[in-house]
Amino acid sequence: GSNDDGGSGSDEGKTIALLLPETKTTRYESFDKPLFEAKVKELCDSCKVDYLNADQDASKQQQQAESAITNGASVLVLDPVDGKAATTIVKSAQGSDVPVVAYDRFIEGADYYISFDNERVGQMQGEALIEATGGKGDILMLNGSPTDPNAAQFKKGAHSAIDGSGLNVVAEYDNPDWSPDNAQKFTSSQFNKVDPGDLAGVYAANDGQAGGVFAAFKAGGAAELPPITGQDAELAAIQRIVAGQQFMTVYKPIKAEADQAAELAVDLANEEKISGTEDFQGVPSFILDPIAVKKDNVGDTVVKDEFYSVEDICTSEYAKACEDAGLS
Amino acid sequence: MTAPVLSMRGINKRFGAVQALTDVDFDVRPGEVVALVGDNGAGKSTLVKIIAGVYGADSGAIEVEGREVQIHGPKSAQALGIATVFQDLALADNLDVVANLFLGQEATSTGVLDEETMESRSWELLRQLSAKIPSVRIPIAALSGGQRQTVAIARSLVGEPKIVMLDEPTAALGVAQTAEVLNLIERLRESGLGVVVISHNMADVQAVADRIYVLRLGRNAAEFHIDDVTTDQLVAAITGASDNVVAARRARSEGADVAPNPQGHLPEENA
Amino acid sequence: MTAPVLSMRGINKRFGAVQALTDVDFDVRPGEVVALVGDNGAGKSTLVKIIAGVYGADSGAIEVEGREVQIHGPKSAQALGIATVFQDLALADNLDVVANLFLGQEATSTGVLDEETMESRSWELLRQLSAKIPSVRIPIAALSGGQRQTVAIARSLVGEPKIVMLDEPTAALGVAQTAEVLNLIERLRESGLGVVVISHNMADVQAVADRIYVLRLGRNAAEFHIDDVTTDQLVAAITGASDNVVAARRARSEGADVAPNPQGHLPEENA
Amino acid sequence: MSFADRADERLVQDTSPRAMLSNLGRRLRSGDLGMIPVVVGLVIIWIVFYSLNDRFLSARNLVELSLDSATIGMISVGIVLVLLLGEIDLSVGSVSGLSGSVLAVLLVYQGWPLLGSILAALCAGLLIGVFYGLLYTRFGVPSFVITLAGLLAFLGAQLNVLGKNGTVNLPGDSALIEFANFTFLPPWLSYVLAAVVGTGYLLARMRTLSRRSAANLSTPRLRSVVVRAVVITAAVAGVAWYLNLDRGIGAMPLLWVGVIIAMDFLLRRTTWGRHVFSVGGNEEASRRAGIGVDRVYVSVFALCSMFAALGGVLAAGRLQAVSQTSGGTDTNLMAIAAAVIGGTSLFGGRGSVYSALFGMLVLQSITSGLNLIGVDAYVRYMVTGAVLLLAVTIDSLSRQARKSSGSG
Amino acid sequence: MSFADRADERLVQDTSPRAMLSNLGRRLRSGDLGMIPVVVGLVIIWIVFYSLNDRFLSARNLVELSLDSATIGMISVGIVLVLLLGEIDLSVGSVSGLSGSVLAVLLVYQGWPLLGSILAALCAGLLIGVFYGLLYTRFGVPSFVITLAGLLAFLGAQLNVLGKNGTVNLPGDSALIEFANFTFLPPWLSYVLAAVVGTGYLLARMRTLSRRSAANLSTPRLRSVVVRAVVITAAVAGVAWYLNLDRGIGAMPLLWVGVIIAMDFLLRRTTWGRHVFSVGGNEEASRRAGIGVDRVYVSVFALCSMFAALGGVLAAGRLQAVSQTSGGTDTNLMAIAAAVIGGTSLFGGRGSVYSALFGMLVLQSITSGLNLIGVDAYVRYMVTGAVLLLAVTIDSLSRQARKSSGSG
Ligand SMILES: Nc1ncnc2c1ncn2[C@@H]1O[C@H](COP(=O)(O)OP(=O)(O)OP(=O)(O)O)[C@@H](O)[C@H]1O
Ligand SMILES: Nc1ncnc2c1ncn2[C@@H]1O[C@H](COP(=O)(O)OP(=O)(O)OP(=O)(O)O)[C@@H](O)[C@H]1O
Ligand SMILES: [Mg+2]
Ligand SMILES: [Mg+2]
Repeated sequence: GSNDDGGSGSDEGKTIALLLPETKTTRYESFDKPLFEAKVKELCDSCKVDYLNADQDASKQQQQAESAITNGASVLVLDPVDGKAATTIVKSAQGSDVPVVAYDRFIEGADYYISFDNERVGQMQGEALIEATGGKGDILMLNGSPTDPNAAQFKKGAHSAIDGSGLNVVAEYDNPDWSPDNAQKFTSSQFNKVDPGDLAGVYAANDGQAGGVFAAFKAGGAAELPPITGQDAELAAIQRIVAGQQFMTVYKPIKAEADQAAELAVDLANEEKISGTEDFQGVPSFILDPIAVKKDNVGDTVVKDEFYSVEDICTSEYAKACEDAGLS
Repeated sequence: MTAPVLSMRGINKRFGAVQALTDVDFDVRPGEVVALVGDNGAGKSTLVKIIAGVYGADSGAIEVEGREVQIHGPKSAQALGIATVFQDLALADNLDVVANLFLGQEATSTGVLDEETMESRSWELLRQLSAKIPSVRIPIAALSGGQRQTVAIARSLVGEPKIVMLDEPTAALGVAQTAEVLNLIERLRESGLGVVVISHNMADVQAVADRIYVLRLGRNAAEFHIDDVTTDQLVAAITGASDNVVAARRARSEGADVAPNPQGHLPEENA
Repeated sequence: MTAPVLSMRGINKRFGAVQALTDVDFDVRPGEVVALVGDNGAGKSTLVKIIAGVYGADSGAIEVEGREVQIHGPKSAQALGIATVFQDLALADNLDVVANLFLGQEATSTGVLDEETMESRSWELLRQLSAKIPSVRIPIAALSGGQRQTVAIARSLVGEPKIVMLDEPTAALGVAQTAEVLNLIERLRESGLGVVVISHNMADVQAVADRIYVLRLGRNAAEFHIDDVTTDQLVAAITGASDNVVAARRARSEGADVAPNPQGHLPEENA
Repeated sequence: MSFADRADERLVQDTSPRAMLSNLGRRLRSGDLGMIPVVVGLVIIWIVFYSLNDRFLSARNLVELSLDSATIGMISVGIVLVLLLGEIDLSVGSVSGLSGSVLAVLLVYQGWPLLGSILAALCAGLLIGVFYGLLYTRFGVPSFVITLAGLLAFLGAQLNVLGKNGTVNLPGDSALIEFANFTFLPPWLSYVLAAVVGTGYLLARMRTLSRRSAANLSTPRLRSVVVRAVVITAAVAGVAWYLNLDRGIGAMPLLWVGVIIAMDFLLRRTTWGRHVFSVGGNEEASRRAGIGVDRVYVSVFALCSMFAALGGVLAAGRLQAVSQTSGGTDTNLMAIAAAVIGGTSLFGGRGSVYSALFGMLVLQSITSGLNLIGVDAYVRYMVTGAVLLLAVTIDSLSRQARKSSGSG
Repeated sequence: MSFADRADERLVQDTSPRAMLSNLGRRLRSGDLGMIPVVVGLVIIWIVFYSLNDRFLSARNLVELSLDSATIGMISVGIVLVLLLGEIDLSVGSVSGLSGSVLAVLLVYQGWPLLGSILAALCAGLLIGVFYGLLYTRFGVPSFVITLAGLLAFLGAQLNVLGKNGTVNLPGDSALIEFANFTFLPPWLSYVLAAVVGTGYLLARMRTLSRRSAANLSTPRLRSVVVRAVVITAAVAGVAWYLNLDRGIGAMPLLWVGVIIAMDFLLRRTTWGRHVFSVGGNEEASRRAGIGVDRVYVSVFALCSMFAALGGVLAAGRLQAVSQTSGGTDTNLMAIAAAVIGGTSLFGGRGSVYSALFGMLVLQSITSGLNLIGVDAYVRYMVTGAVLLLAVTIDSLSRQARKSSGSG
């Protein structure tokens, strides 16, 4: 292998590569990366983190993994663009004696796996919607991009919850590029068929789309908003939740995930023994629980975790809503 | 008299609101040089382009060697043995002189372009026309106007046509090159080809043509045998009036009055 | 003798491996028609383009009205009062005749194009040149070769130049239009402009020029006053030999031998 | 007749109704039809979708269509301009996203007033365009490469401006949101608009008419001018009436159409516009004619980026938020495609700003129709491609006809 | 000398070493330099990245660079062909994705043999290209629109072929994976290759030389031919030596470079290639010269789509899987950008297939260098844009020089 620093027990100049999938949602650049880097720094002062982002392109990610190995990485922490296709990266890295930690999304054959389960996320969104609507009425479903393999997992999870319930899906849409504009256009065109007031709820796979759905309802002159789901706990979504414009979002306590990954990576780099894992499809794993954030638990989740400060959320626009929600 | 190698009857062509050709008739016999003259915009180039397959006629019949033909495009005109030098030259600016000369008729050996044969043959052709081209390996874009025209004319000598049409071939040529082209036209006639020449230079026309067609505003205005016509008659037929600016200039420069030809001498219309 | 309005000394221009102009000198005086003749590729158009600001000279000095000037581009040449009709016409094919005539010198009223004024002025200009253009509202692409050339010449009459350069202005023109352009050139001379004419037609040159420069292979080959020169001398200076193909053709057609001019009569080189 | 422009005897000048009819037939066959083929394509798309789902032509859906078209349609106006020069701008998406972000961040985080923020966003666009223009004219870098670099660089800038929290919600009571979503002409005003448009047309044509006859040029018949003015008024009033069944004519689409009409005027009736066409048709000829070619390039790139910025601002208002995905890859493709579908040539010198209008309507109609019908993602892609091709083929066939009859 | 092509006295013909040097200087200033400016840009990029991270020029990274460049680089070869005609293909990404999917589904789900699957994938590409060509030549639809429709339609087809399970992993022991990732020339063979290339060049030049002197045309000096052959051999051997420090010359990059050399030969030395250039330079003149213009278009579109398909197959092998993201939007942009960065004109008639080689290397070097340095996404976008612009500006400046000296 080319891992020329490998084999020594000291933590002198270890490099840990962090490979993230995309830049179009904020979590990766704003949270995963800084949190991971901070934790690594804390655990191992001389360790270096190589950060790479694949812009939602599987072959680019493969190149980046190769670059990281070239650059002497001792561990790859890999959040794959495409979990299935990333098995190649795993094999190639393992061929160079570099262990791979599957981060956030599952990769078959990875050395370790740390995540929230994608299907579980979809399921939680679906369940929240059932809860909010009482399990009956017409809903719209806006899924993620048809060209994003993970979107299919969210979709599958959501359907597993919704299909058995009494909810009736009037229209379903796989949104290219997860685009909020498309979400808005799709939703407003459905208003030709269904009166906005008659919709019991809207399943939106992520917060960006939830924003588009909200804009469509508002522009459509809806008197009352039905429950809208989301994912990622974007600041804009939290603000909407506080203001009662979005029902819920799925918050993955990224800090826990990133910290766990950093510990694991440093241990692996130092070739220490790992314990406390559970088995997930044959891979030793740390499975974390995502949290559904609704108006009543904003304070106990994202604020408590210092994901956002109250000042972040409660801009002048949302000050009143914050007060009502008991955020201060 | 031999049968015409090319014969056109009742050709009409309209562009938008402009009727460019109205009922035009036209014949060329083998071993004959036919001149086509007329004022600017008279329709000469349009007629040539119809024969060359660039435009389709709106109506009218074309016969080549006695058989009625449909000319579907430049390729089918070439298949009928018609070679054309267009007024707008139609050269590929980005290619060099050799490539343009042999465009569509490239010499190959074992499937690969035979550059050496083409290059030395190019020098021969160009020397025949006294071309003053420093190198045949520069793109056409870098040639002077006259050099381009020489290349376009040389193109028509590659291949073995039955009819050669030259649309204002000497417009941009120097005196020596013009003389060579006139020589060339005579050589073509001698080898039995039908030659069509368009020119605004009456001296050149009278020097090489056997027969002259005059087009005016898209119609056959007159047809002359070379022996039966004077320059003044020709000019009068082209401009449609005998007391024209050309005569006036000549009169002024000669310091004498030229007796105007009575217009009645000209055939009013051919159709 | 009046001072030259345009004077060039030691102009050199090289394109890649080709030395297009070598130490060329050139003068034009106000109220004078200077002809520039030479074989194809002799460098005439290159010289004109250098004056017009299209190319920069590699070396050499240009004076306009006695002041040494740097010509940085066509705009600066126009600012110096130089109007040019290029051999390649330089018209915008996608615009109509009116737009091309007034390109860069549009008439406006209250900030908006004054189409009516431009259109009626266009008809005037074109009629002056006996143009046979059916409509001024069709794109240039739809015009015949001669019609385009007329438009290009008419362009140079819009505005108030001090020097007008015409590069083969009559190449594609009919007999009547040619006569009108020659008349035009004489009118320009009478109004005191310096006029440069390039032509391959010796008759036209001799009809209007006061002085003739001959370029051969990019060098000054000879300079004549119109009264001191015969056609044969001119042709000999252009081709560089008195026993040339032009003389041969003339001899053949006249059925008589023309005594060749001894070449020694010509000034060998000007520089 | 002895008009100066009708003297040539080759001009076919029969003005009897029958001749005019046969002339129309000739024009149909020869393809000299301007925008008509695209409009025909649009009408066919509408009929097909209507037959699949009759809500497609409901007043409500048409209002939505007009609102959805206006944002990227605004960007497409700028694209038409660069295409007229034979250049391209691949970065309009990024520039619109960046401007939207500048707007949102200034407005929400910096507490700037709305107008100031909008101006700043537009200025950002303008500066970018000027920068492109200078790069192009000074260094001769192909615009494809310049704007490709811009696409990447300004996407980076957008991410940077948005900062770590990403998506920014505009204040819910912002006048921009109001304008982009809820401002519609009151019915009476829409009919006044129709009357104004008609009268304006009539007056303008009458002025031309009198000026032409003063200059001894042929004139169209007064009667036909009046008929046209009446038809235009009726058409606008009809559209207004139908849209008024729902919310009416939106302020944002009206701005868009207004900008198109204004740009069309600038292009066809001013010196600058004339120069845009001439530079696009033959740059060298324009340079030799003494036109400040560089200035034309810079002005057009600047306008294009500014329209992109304006589109970004409107899109922010319409979505009521700005995010990292604002102005994503689709935006570029849609904006360029609209211009090309509308018949503007990629090679410069031929086209009209109206292609932004009709091209965008074609694209949005396909999207909206497929949204209403509701199909699987893969079918959606395939049908979009096929319909797009069909719509443009109509236009191309008519152009083809023109070419083969030698009049193009 | 009395060579037929050296007779004109205006030709500057000084062959002394000093004159040749001053000639080089003149060529430098006048910009008549072919690929040299792009190569200079590439070298500068390499030096800068090397100074930032010395692993950038390690044998390992260069081997990776060669492997990474080959897949989209193959697609770019086809793009150069359509650009030479002044056309564009926006759908190469989708076509490559579709072909990859066809390959994967046939191989994995239908149990076809590898070769059969590859052939089927290439045929799919070929058919698409022929279809494009026929649409273009029969109906005159602009290629921008045809291939935009194709981009959408074949993305839909790709999703459909992959089915609801999405990503398909190729069998781990597949020869395709072996070829794309693990097949390298053994060191001795790479040196043999260098020798073969050098000798081949020498022989070809010698043949031309003897044919030229037989035709009484001027010839380059034998000595300079030999020197060049030696330099070429040494260069190839040097590259081989350095790459052999790591895994060596990969089979896939070798195929890529081989295809480029072959296409360059076809373009410059066959009738078909000549016609591609002439149609791209002046379609009307080519038509009038009797060239089967339609056939040229169809063949070029077909080749382009086939290269896209081949690129898709190689990408599948390299990624060892095919998914919905295969051939995503970036692929189109990268493939087209590589050709343009390499100096091929978007307006037809000017360019070389080598631009696919060098353009791709420029793009991949930027990507790879930034990967090694590791920066925030927004910085990465901005730096990529800036570096791209700088690399191309060098080329453009030299072209600019040529233009103003009047020799372009
Ligand atoms: N492609 C075209 N589209 C529209 N009108 C055209 C087209 N080609 C020619 N015309 C018109 O047809 C008429 C005849 O043109 P043509 O080129 O045949 O004239 P010509 O006799 O060759 O003139 P010249 O001596 O100037 O070359 C002109 O009035 C011209 O405007
Ligand atoms: N842009 C250019 N690039 C390279 N060479 C050029 C360029 N322009 C002209 N030349 C060369 O310079 C020489 C002179 O050309 P120029 O156009 O000045 O000739 P000319 O005297 O006008 O000829 P003609 O009578 O044919 O118009 C020619 O040999 C030509 O090949
Ligand atoms: Mg003509
Ligand atoms: Mg010239």
